Formats: sequence, C-alpha cells, structure tokens
Amino acid sequence: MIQFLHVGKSFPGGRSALQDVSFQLERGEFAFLSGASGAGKTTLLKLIYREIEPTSGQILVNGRNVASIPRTKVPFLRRTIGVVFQNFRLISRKTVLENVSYLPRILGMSQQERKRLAYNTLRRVGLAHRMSAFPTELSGGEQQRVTIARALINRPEILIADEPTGNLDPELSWEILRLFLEINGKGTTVLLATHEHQYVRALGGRSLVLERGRLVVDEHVEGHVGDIESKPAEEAEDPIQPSTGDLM
Amino acid sequence: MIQFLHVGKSFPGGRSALQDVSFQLERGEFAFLSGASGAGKTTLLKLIYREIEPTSGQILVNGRNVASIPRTKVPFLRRTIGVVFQNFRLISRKTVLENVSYLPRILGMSQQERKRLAYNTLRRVGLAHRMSAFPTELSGGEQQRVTIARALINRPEILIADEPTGNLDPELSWEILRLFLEINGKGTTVLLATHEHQYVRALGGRSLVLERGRLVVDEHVEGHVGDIESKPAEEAEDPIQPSTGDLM
Amino acid sequence: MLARILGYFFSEAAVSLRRSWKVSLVAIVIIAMSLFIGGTFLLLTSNLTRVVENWRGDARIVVYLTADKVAREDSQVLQLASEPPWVTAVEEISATEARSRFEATFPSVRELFKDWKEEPLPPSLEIAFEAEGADDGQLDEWLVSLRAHPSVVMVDDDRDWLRQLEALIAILTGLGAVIGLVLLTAAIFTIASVIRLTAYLYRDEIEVMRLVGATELYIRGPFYVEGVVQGLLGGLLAIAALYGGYVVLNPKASTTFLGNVLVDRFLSPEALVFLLVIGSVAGLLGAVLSLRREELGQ
Amino acid sequence: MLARILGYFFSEAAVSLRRSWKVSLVAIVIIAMSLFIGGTFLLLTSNLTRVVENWRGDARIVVYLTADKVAREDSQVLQLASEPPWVTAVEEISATEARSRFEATFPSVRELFKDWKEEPLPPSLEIAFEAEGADDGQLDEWLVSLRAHPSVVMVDDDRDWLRQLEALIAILTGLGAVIGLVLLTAAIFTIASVIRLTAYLYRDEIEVMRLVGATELYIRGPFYVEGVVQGLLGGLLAIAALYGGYVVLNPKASTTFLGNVLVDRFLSPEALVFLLVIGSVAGLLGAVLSLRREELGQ
Ligand SMILES: Nc1ncnc2c1ncn2[C@@H]1O[C@H](COP(=O)(O)OP(=O)(O)OP(=O)(O)O)[C@@H](O)[C@H]1O
Ligand SMILES: Nc1ncnc2c1ncn2[C@@H]1O[C@H](COP(=O)(O)OP(=O)(O)OP(=O)(O)O)[C@@H](O)[C@H]1O
Ligand SMILES: [Mg+2]
Ligand SMILES: [Mg+2]
Repeated sequence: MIQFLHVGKSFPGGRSALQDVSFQLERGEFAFLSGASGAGKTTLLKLIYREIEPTSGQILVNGRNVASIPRTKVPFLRRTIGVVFQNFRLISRKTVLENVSYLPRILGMSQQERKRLAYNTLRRVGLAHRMSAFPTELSGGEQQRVTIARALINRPEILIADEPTGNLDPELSWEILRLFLEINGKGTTVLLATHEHQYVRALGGRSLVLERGRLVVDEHVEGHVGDIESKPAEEAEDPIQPSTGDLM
Repeated sequence: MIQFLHVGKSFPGGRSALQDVSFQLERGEFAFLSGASGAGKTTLLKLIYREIEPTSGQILVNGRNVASIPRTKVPFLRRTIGVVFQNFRLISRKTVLENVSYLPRILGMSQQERKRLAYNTLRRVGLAHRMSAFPTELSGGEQQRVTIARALINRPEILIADEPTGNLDPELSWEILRLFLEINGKGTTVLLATHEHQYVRALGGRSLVLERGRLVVDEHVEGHVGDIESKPAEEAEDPIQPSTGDLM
Repeated sequence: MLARILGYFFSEAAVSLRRSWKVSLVAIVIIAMSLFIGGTFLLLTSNLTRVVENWRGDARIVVYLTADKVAREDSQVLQLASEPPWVTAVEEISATEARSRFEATFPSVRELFKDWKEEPLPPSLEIAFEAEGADDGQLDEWLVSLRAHPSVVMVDDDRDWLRQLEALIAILTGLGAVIGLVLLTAAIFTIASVIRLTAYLYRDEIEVMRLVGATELYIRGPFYVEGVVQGLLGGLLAIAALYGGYVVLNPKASTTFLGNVLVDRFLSPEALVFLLVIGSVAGLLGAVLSLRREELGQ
Repeated sequence: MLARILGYFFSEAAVSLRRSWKVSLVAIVIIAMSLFIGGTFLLLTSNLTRVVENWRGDARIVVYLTADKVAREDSQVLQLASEPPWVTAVEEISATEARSRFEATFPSVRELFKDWKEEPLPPSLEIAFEAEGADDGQLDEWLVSLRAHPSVVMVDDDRDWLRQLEALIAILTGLGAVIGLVLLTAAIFTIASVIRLTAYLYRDEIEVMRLVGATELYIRGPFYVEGVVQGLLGGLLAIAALYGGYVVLNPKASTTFLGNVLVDRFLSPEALVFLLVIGSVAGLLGAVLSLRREELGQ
C-alpha cells in the first residue's frame, strides 16, 4: 500500500518538482505513471524508497511514514521494494551474476541457491548466457534487463520501474511487461513510470498522469488484453533472443 | 559518405558482435538502424567514429579508411561527426551549457558566440531554461536532450544517434525527429539506431536491420509524411514543454 | 552468523582488491612509504637511545687522592667509597695509569709530560653506581663525607654531566616523538586521503548498494577489511624496504662512529609488529574516516 | 593562439579546482606533507652544514713553545709562523692564559693545579690558516721547519682532526642526500599516485572529451596546469608549516647545544624557491605520469 498525502518536493536550487500530490495505491494494484519529460515521475518514485525526502506532505508505504523511518531502518524498507532505475545503476566492478544476486547474498542465501535463483531470473529477461559478463560489456538493452532482473530477484512486495523499456525493442518490451503482470498476479504492487501510452491502453489499470509536478489524471483504464497477447506474436516469432549456449 | 566493407567485430572475450557487414550510405542520406537488443547496433555506430576498431573488414568515412587514420588525427574525424550516445555520456562536473559548448570552445569560438549558439541549440530541444544546471540535476529525458544538443551544435557532416528518444515522451520524440529531418535537409548524413519501427514507417528512408550481428535488411522504405505532421498535433498542443522563464 | 558476515567481508574485499589492484597498489605503496619513513626514524632513534643508555651506565664518580697518601688511609677511603648500597664497583687508578690514560685520550699533548719527573696526575678511585638506587640527598651527603676525608683532593661528580646528558636524551626523545607523531599523523592522513579518494571513486557503487537495501555494516565491512589488508601489506612492504636499506647501509655505516651509532642493530620484533599494527590501524582508520562522511541520501 | 590555449587551460583548471576542491585539497595536502618532511631535513642539514663550516674555519695549528724562551727567539718563531701566505692570523697564548683556558674547559680538575708553583702548561702560538690556500706538501715542509726550531716543544696539527671532520661531513651530506632523495621520490610517487587516482576518478570525463573530438593537448593541458597549481599550493602550505614549526621550536631549541645547531636559522630564500619548484615539478610530473597510460580507445 502506497499513500501520498499532499506531497511536495523542491530541490535545493529552489526548483519545485512535485506539488501537492495525493493518491493511494492498494496492495496488489498495477499502476502506470506517465507524463512528459521532466514532469516529476522519477522524483515521485525516489520518494517511495526514500532516495530523497519530501519537502512537504506525508508518504506512507505499507502503513509506515517513510520520512519517519530511522536511518538505520531504511535498508529494510528498501529490501521490500524492487526498483528498476531509469539510469540502470549497475555496479561496474561486479559481474551480472553478482549484481543480480547482491541482495540475496547479504540476506544470507547460500551460493548455490543464489546462483540458481539468479539464473532463473536472468533467464526470464533473456540474459542467462551473460551471467559472468561485466556491465560495460553489455549492450544498453542488456544492461536494462540486468537491472530488471535485480529488481525482481527478491520477489519484492512493491515493484517500482522507471522507464524500464526505454532501451528495449517492442518485442522484448512486451515480454517484460508480461513478466510484470505475472509478478503482479502473485501479489506484488507494481508502479510503472513510462512514456508509452500504448502500454496503458493495452494493459489497462490505474493511470496516474503528472504535468509539471502536479497529478492531473488519476483514473482506471480498461485494457484490451488481446493487444498484449497478439502484439509480440505479430512481429517476432521468439521475442526473447535465445542464449547463445555458454551457460554457467 | 559511410561505407562498410565486410566488417566484423569480435570482443576480447571472443564474443562476436558484428559479422561481415557491408553497406554504403551516401552523403545526405537518412538511415535507420534497427534490430533487437544486443543485435550490434551500438557496436556498428562506435566503429564509425572509432571508439572501437573492427577486427576484420574496412570502414570508409568520407573516403578515408577509419582504421588507418593516425591516432593524433582521430579527434579531427570525430569533430565532423555528431554523436548522440545511448548512455548520454555527459560530463557531470560541467554544466549543461559547458557540456553543450565544449567543442565550440576548443575550436576557439568566443564566449558570447558560444553562449548564443548553445542557447539556440538548447532551445530547439526545449532546455534553454536549464543551461546552468548540472547533469545530475536533470531528469532522464532532459539529460538525453542535452546529449542531442551537444551532437548538433557543431553542424556535423554526419549525425549518429543511438536510441535518442528512449527516455522521451512521444511528443518530444517526434519533435526531435523533426529536428533531425531538418538537419538532414541541410546536408547532414543521419544514421539513427532505434527500436521504434513506427519511425521508419512514418518517415521512410534507408532501413538497415541487424540480426545477431548480421545485416539482414537493407532497403528503402517509403514514408507517410502525413504521420509526422499529424502525430504531435493529435496528442499534445505544444509538444515541447515551454521553458519556465529563468533564461541565462 | 558472524562467521558468515566476516566471510562476506573478506571475500568481497578480496574480489575488490583483485579487480581494482591498480588503485589498491597505490594505497598500499603510500602506506608502505609512510611506514618506511616512520620506521627509519624508529631505527635511528632506537639505536641512539641504546647508545645513550650505555653512556648512562658508564657514568662515574671520580675521587682524586693526594699523591702522598698512605695505604691505610687509602683503604679507609676505599671503604667509604664502597659503603653505599647503590655503588656497584670501585676501581683504583694509580697515578701512572692516570697519565697513560690521559696520553691515550690526548695523544697530541703527550710530549708535554715527557720531561716531568713527578707524575702529573694524582691517583684516583672511579666509582660506578646506580643512579636510580640513591636519592639525591643521600648521595650528596655521601659526597660531602668523601670530600671531607683528608686524603681526598677533589671529587669529580659525573652526575652534573649525566644530568645534562639526560636533558639531552629527553630532548632527543621528545623530538623523536614529535617527529614520529607528525610523520604518523601524516601517514594516517595520507592513507585516509587515498582511501577517501578510493571511496569517492566508488561512491556510485556504494550508493547503489544502499539503494538496493544493504545496511551500513555490509557496505562498510568490506572496505574496512580492505583498509586493514592494505595497511598490513603496506607494513610488510615497508619492513622489507627497511631491511633492504639496513643491509645495504650497515657495512658502510659501521666504519664511522655516527653511522655505527645510527644503524647498528635492526628493529626489534616488537617494533616490527608495531609497524604492522600501525599500518593496519591506519588502513582501518582511513576507511572509517573516508566512509564517515558518506551519508545517506547524498 | 597560444594565449587562447593557455587561457583555456587555466580557466578549465580553475573551474576544476573549484568544483572538486575536496579531491584537490587531498592532493595539495599530500604534496605539502611530502615537502614538509623534505623541508625539515633541508632545514636540519643546512644548519648542520653551516655549523660544520664554522668549525672548519676554527681549525688551528698550535705551536707549543719552551717555557724558558727568550723574547728574541720568540719573535723569530712568530715570524716563521706568520710567513706563509695561507696563514691568516697568529695568536700568542701565554702560559697563564693557557692554564686559565684549560681550567675553563675542564672546571672539574681545576683544583689539581691549585698548589703548583710553576705554570703547568707551556705558552703557545695558535695559527689560523686557510686550508684551501696551501698544498699539503708546502704545509708539511713548513711544519717540519717549525718543529725543528729550538724553542718549539711540539706542534699540534688540527688538520688530522679536520680530515676526520671532513669525512664526517661527507658522510652526513651523503646520508642527507640519500634520505632527501628517498623522501623526494616518495613525495613524487605519492603525488603521482594521487593524481593518477584523480585521473582515474575522471576517466569517464576524459573519455567523453576524446569522443567529442578534443585533442590530447586540450584534454591534458588543464590537468597539467592543475597539477602545477596543486604543487605550488602544496609548496606554500609546506613552507607555512615549516615556518610555524620553526617559530615554535626555535626559542626552546636554542637553550640546548644540539637544538641550537639544528634549528638556528630558517631556510634561505633559495631553498624556499627550491621547495616551490619541487612542488610544481612533482605536481606536473604526477599529472604527466598519471595521464601517460590513459590511452586512446581504452
Ligand atoms: N537534483 C535535482 N536538482 C534540481 N532539479 C532537479 C533535480 N532532480 C530533478 N530535478 C528537476 O525536477 C524535474 C522533475 O524531474 P524528474 O526526474 O522527476 O522528471 P521525470 O518525470 O522523471 O522526467 P523524464 O521522463 O525525463 O525522466 C525536472 O525538471 C528536473 O530538472
Ligand atoms: N565490450 C564488450 N565486450 C564483450 N561483449 C560486448 C561488448 N560490447 C558489446 N558486447 C556484446 O555485443 C553484442 C552487441 O552489442 P551492442 O551494444 O552493439 O547491441 P545493440 O544492438 O546496441 O543493443 P541495444 O539495443 O540493447 O543497445 C551484445 O551481445 C553485447 O553483449
Ligand atoms: Mg525520469
Ligand atoms: Mg545499443
């Protein structure tokens, strides 16, 4: 459950990125956040996992006031939230496997377990064959998929995805969206920031639209689920490029 | 004029990203480069401005063999090529203005000239009001537009754009494409890597398609120019978000 | 649980050291250099202190006797001189011996005495004593009684000279301590700077770890371990360099008094352990200092 | 053209120093520390060398005369002694004066002479000379003629002692040079390391500049200027610290002989300029070294 109550955010220079934003997402909802470039989407998302703090208003995540969580407890909030960052944020000195299984590792999962879990998750995004590569050795879209795998690996309660398909071809994009839908079906709340209006139209769900920092639309859109099923099949036989063999 | 003759590229680990790629782009052409994630688009583009060197074959740019240009002369090749990098590559310790006017500066343009030129170019991408901001203070789409402005500022002979609208909303994307068309109209060769099939269909032009490192399509597509003109008007009144006032 | 976390720290630190060995090498060499400089001072001052300690042990009280003393009186003086418990040895120096000693010390003036008929210097008693054994009052009293004895011409008390020497040692030790402290601070600061630069280099990485849900323990632990390991390696390198320098310099230095004084013995095992500890602590301190300011949020 | 490029370098370096002042400060302080340590040695050795030079100037040849010499003979010796051109001064020391000098030097044994009727020490001539003025052959010849004179008892030649002193100075200077060189290398290496770390920190930035079409000149120039400026600032900081230490230590040190010898005078202007030059060169060298490996392309 994510609740924004009259949230405002101004940056040190005095720029206001969000003004009086209020909305409520129920557990298990699937919501789209859209808006023009610079409308405040990323800012809104950063507030949820407390990368930044609001300058006014209150934010509740699972009933807890995010701003009042003591600093040492913030990691525990973040562990329940999977985030696909707009700028990827991969650790360049760690391999794909290490990047993806970082959280399971510090949560104490055994090496074998971790590897299995990472392999399965990476397979879902079509990257199982690149597990031992470093991020700099990946294409843009491959990096983006590693980021997605990292966000999903711990089965988070909340999934936040900031423009997760900006570097992916339409086929892969639909595949990723289908993955999000599946995870949502298992109970994860999904909040997806995107420019692709077609996704909202096709999938349906909660639609939040920001305009220059203000929430101007908050509605439920009926999806045309046929679109999702047909789209990928229309344009590619096998949407996810098969791994080229060298697994593990 | 860009010419690829049986070009192949393998990375140190042994991964082959391009195989036997041959094509020729005439001066003033507008070409789309598409293909799934990891197909080799970025690799192909990097070869043109010699960020990397081919492992086999020859690349000619304006009649010169790129691989045989002596190291000290490479900057002069690059100055004739404007590049919109997929991962932006902005200098985080420099302001937007400084990033955009870096090349004019080392080419010896006066400060006033530079500022005027940068202002005009940034205005074209809707960012004139953020000239003194640092890249980290910009949204993803704003950073992408700074990168575009930097590529355009020197009126390059060749414009290479790698997924230049991945972080932009459709309205802005069409506006950027229109900008590229305009520049192309003035004689600049444009090579645009993108996942958006709709661009190719709408604008028409040369279409190159890569599949797992091989060039599988090289054709001319007829555009439906009506699409370009109507698209933005359809969905937004003013595609480019107006500057919020504080100029220079 | 603890073993798991420590295991995590060490394996992360090992991977980081391996993948960024260039940066690590810079840090290690800087630590080594700081410790090498510090160790050089330690080597010089420890040898100097040892020499001064020897001098201190050589301090004597010299009782000059009348040349015409009779044996009985002499043994009386001898008894008076040996009486106090802090006296460790009394040596009788005859007039002949005194002259030959003087001539040995000042060969250039030996000709002066050549034609003299009587011995130029009086016989004397050299009294070795433990400076710590007696309080000054008792010693002074005893000196007065010695001086009062009829067959004693004069009592020459090395303590004046010893006091000066002790003041000198105090100054040298103080100077050494100050220089050592300055150098150590410099070393720690240098190391901290390097580790801070390194942390700055990896600030994005650290930020990502935080954003993904790692607690400070997990973020900092590997850096701390890395700091300690770098410090230890730096210490080992410094010791190797010091030993190399010692082996090269020692044969040359021993031909001169000063050289001999300065690089006679290599550092004691305790001093070597001390260097390693200082290195590790500096590495740890550097890591702690450099990560201290890395606050949440940016 | 050149002015424009230099202007570009300096303004870029200034902006960079301002925007990354934390990193720059680390570099500056490390340079300052290296130069401070080097400067301390310079200060100590320059004072020591000066003292030794004074001693060298004080070297004398002492001619001991028979106590019963007559005035005529004496003036004959005096003439013989003053004859050579390299003799700068001849001082006559009477027997009484010799005794009082001896007593002043060895106060503890003054009582020994109390009862003597005749003067214990002979009169003498102290001859000051320029060691550089005479070749050893001439000097030896002259000494032989002096020794042969009937009223001369003995000639004491300070040159033996002087030769030993000179050997000692040579060793000290050598040692100082070696330590100085080691420290300087250490300083340059430290600085290079820091600048290399800094360059590593900004490798993305450098790569972008290359990709956008900047020539190496434009990329490296500002870093070189930054290195030099950091070196200069580090040098100034070191001089300030040295002066601070000098002002604090000097009054305390002057109460002891050793302290007095070591920190009597501050560094000469030439030495200060030398420190600044070393700082700048080290900064430049660090920048050059650190950018050397940054090759095109990756
Ligand atoms: N650290 C910052 N300092 C100052 N202004 C900032 C900062 N971060 C973001 N902004 C500004 O706040 C506004 C909203 O930014 P935000 O990143 O939320 O936009 P967005 O909706 O995610 O845009 P995009 O689709 O381009 O990613 C932008 O105008 C941006 O310039
Ligand atoms: N430095 C590298 N080392 C090893 N492999 C690399 C390296 N750079 C790219 N590759 C591989 O080469 C292939 C092509 O990469 P490229 O970046 O050209 O793809 P792309 O078509 O641009 O994909 P995207 O649309 O995802 O950006 C990918 O499989 C990638 O993993
Ligand atoms: Mg954003
Ligand atoms: Mg790419």
